[in-house]
Amino acid sequence: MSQVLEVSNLHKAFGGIKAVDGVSFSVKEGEILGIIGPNGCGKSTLFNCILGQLEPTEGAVKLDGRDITNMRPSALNRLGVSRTFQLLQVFPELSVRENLILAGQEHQGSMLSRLFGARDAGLTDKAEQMIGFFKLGHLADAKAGGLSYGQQKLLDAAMAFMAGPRLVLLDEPAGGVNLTMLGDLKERLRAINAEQGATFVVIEHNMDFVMSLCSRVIVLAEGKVLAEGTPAEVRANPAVIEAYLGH
Amino acid sequence: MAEFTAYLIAGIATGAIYALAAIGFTLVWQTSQTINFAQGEFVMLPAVLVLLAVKLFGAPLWLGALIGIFAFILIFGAGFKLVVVDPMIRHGVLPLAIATMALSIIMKEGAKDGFSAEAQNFPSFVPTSTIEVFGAAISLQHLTIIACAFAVIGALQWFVGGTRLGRQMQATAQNPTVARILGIPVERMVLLTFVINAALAVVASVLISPIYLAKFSNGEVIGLFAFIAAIVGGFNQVRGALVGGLVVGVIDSLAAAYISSSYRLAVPLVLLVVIILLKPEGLMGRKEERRV
Amino acid sequence: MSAPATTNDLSRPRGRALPGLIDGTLVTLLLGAAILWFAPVGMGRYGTYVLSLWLVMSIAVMGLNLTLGYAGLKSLAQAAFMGLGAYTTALLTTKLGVSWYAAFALSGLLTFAVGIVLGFPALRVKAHYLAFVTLAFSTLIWLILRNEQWLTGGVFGISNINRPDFFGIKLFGALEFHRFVVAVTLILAVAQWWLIRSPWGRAFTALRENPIRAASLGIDTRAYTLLAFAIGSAYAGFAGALYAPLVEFIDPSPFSLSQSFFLLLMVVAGGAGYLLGPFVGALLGVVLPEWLRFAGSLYLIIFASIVLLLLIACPQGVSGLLERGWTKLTGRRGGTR
Amino acid sequence: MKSKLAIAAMLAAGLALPASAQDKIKLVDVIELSGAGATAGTNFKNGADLAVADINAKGGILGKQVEIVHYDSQTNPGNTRAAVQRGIDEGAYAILGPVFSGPIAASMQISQRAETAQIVAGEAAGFTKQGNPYIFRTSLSQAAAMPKIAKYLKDTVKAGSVAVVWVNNDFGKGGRDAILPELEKAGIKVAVDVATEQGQADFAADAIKVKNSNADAVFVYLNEEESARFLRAAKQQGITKPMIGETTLLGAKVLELAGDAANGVRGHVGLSTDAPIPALQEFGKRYREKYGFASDHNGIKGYMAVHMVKWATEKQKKIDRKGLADTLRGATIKASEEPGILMDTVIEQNGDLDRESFLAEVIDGKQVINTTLPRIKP
Repeated sequence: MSQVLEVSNLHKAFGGIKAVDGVSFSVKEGEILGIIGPNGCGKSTLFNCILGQLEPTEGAVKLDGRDITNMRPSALNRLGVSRTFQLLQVFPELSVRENLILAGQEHQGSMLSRLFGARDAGLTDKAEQMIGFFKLGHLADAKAGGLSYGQQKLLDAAMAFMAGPRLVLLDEPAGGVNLTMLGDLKERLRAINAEQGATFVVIEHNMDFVMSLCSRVIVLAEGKVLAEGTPAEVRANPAVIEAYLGH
Repeated sequence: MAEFTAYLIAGIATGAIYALAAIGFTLVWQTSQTINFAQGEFVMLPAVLVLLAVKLFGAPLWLGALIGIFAFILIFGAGFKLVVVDPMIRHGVLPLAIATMALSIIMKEGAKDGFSAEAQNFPSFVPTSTIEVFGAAISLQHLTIIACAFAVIGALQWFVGGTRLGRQMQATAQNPTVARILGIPVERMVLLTFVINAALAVVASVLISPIYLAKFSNGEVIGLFAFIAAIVGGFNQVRGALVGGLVVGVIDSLAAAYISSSYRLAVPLVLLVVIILLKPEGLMGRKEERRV
Repeated sequence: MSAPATTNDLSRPRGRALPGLIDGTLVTLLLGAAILWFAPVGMGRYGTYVLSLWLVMSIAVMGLNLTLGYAGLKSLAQAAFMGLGAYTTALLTTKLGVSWYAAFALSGLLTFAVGIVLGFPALRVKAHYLAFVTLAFSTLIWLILRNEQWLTGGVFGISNINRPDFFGIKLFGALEFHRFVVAVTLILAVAQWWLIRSPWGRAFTALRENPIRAASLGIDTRAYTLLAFAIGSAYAGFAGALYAPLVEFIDPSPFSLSQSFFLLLMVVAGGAGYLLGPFVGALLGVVLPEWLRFAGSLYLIIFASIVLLLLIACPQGVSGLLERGWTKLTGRRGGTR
Repeated sequence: MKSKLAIAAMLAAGLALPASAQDKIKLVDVIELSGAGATAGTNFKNGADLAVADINAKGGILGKQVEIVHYDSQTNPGNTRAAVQRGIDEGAYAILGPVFSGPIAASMQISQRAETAQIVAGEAAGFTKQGNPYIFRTSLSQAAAMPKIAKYLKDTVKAGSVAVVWVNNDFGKGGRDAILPELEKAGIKVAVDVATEQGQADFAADAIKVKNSNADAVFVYLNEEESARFLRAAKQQGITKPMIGETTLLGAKVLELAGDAANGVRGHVGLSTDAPIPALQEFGKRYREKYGFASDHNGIKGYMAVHMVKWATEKQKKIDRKGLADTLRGATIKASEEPGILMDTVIEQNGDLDRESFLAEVIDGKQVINTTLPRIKP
């Protein structure tokens, strides 16, 4: 299997503080990679550096062998990289359907066709499909801001899949979601992984969620990779127990 | 050379005025991340209120000054914060910035209709005599303004860095959420900033008005130049106001001397654009990280 | 650390409940145009003139509404763009004898292009730098209009600007020209209505509400922001192209920085992010002073106080108030926060 | 949204005009009450109000009371046009104002089309040259005043070179464009030509520039506050050359604001409440009593404008709008016939005025008139 994402020797410093300190890893096609670590270990900063949200101090990021370091987030998305955010990021004033259409529209046609063409950019069917898939059917016309937290979280995830991405980076998808919905979410992610062959990188606090979803896990501590392996290997690693699981 | 010195000194004197007015921009920016488009009017109004108090109550000047200054700090320091900023800040910074535009019209037109459409003399607390510096004339009034601008910035830096209250205020400015967790009375700190801003406006007004005269429309010019000064110096640093003010003052003076005088006003504006292109955070400003 | 979402709450997009080609807004626009077509009959020249002036200002405010209300950008140069349009049209028609229609198109094109050139470097840095750059631009344009007397007539302005023909019909009279203004305004309003409900409009809303999330969904925030600003500026150019023949005289004063501020206040007063908001805002800014003539110069204080109170009580402006009232009245509730 | 319908209804109601009272003579004063011209406009408005009060106290014009309404032009051409149109639609007998030439240029066709006299306070040379028979001045135009200044500079001041300081608006630019050819004709060199901004607060650099030019005299053509600020800056920079001005520079407001710095200022004065004419002084006194500050020349213009209407109406013995303009055109109004005109005034065919003017000097903070200049065409 080929490498979808390669991160090599990534550094990010804020003033004197090294938030990410020489992280390297790679993600194979179709893999679900989990990244865990205690609060402030640099997980989110790492994501933001990969995704062009922050400028890395040093290091390189490659997508399918192509250098994407410092590429703008919107350009990156159009290459098939999608993401969610740690905090909820839906557009509260748009309906669920509009949110989904928005998430896919930039992958349809040209700027001009988006101005003069169909209002839904031909995405209504796809959006309905996604709404059904994430079990939001009864809420299609409701404003996203009025949904429950868990529903918004599902919508947030659904938006990340609208454009049929190659690589999806999920930042704490399980945070604040109740148990029933958590099961739903996991199941949906697995299904997409299996059906579309999409590759995932998941940052998560919820250990059970990560351990049961991911095929491989990386543990970060103080901006460095502490351990790497299957969930079982990581669970057994004494350094990890010391740094993180021990708490 | 003597000619150049004369322009330079005149520019520094003017620049100190802009600096004094620009400090408020940086203060309000730091606490509420908004631009106070009424800053020029904040500097215009205290002098007008003082004269109004003298006129209305027939009070002697010192009493009029007390009434006017007190009323101003109450209304435009505390009142501004409580009535305008507080209910609006939860809607984001854009409405607040626009609200200050509305406020500037109210202050300006209020001063015109409530006081006078004409310029008025404002008494100087400093002798109006001039002295020679390097062969150039400079008035004691201007020297006082320069001294005050430095003193105010120095005092603010000391206050923010060297006192408990000041550090609390700075913590609030940098991160209100964390400040609140640390037990800092955030609301009171923000209020304090606005009161300081109003008090500084009073200082600027009392020093500037004897030279510029008290007139309702003065805020437009002072506000524009102070705004340019704040951007050039760096919006997120109090000392940026001083540097920006002096730079803009000197450049303006030299532009009047050596560039077509009908395009004099264009020179500071071009400087502003160049700064934005080359060093957007301003000469003294801190670079702000892109946030996620 | 502030929340990642830009908490710009100035505006809420209108409910998008009606999916078809025709919606309430469009019907209102058409109906309004029909009313305004006949309204001035028996109103006298003054009333007609004020109505025309209102519509012309509405076009400029409509443009700024796109920039501010939909894309969340502060432009302090809308009046300057209007001046560019007005002077372009006045100079082309009076000095070169170009037809008004060509001049109108060129005014829009020029202001669009200048918007791109101006917005590009500013938006490269940060959205609020656009306010700084447009402030400088606004004053620079004003200086050029005033100083370059050989071209612009300087402080003495350009007088005797002709009104256009419409297929041979002369539009010299107040009523004829008013109807022409109504038609042009309707076309521009419908164009904006189309724009707002296209995917572009959705993207504008997205980048106002949360630019970072929008970018992560592939929305080229820089391009859309720039386009919103440039199109908004082009509307000011169009407004200027109508303003010149309406007043038949232009000088630099109506295109100064303070007028740009005034236009911003009109956007907010009417309701930023509402398609019909600009008409209400311009009504407050242009027609209200005429009603308040008895109050002398106090009307400015009254206008500014209205804006301030609206911002404190209902940042969505008059349109927001009306919508709130409508919601209360009908008991219907959208899924608002 | 139903609001649009409601708005249209409101519009129709709000913009419909009140029936004008036929028993009164209605004057509409379109004047700068806000914006850049607010100071001048306020003076003009006060002067006009004072005149109306005086006239009504004495029984009005032809037995009818005079009603005056003031519409703010906002110093904006578009709004001025609206206001003048409104005045015309309301059946104004005459339009008074505005002061600034931009607003005048934008609105004068309206009163021309309605064949209604518009009596303005502008001094710029241009607008009486367009062949509009309904426009009238209330003061000398710059084209009339500037030759007098040039002559004064040459004969009395004996200046070989002059620094010209002017404000870059229609007033200042017009004056500057009018005086430069006159200076050239008089053989006076322009040592430095300094443009300043309206509302400019700081004149230090300009004063240094003037000082360095080593001109024999300085001609200052600025609005009131700016004049005062410049005089103070000039004094600070130690400029000792004679300061020469036209009307504004020697105005009461400038003297009040400039204090010591105004002493020694000399020049030509078109209208002044300090002129050696009792009627003008009396007007100045009453104006100050009523409004609490001294009137500048615009206050006098407002007072005169209303009295021009009174004189012409009584002359034609009827209330005839078109006739008013016809009567005013080419008329000579003597103060002995109409005391309210304050000074003998000749109105030319194009609306320009000709009348006596003064040479004055500021001594101890007071304007002292030392010469009365005759009319241009005696």
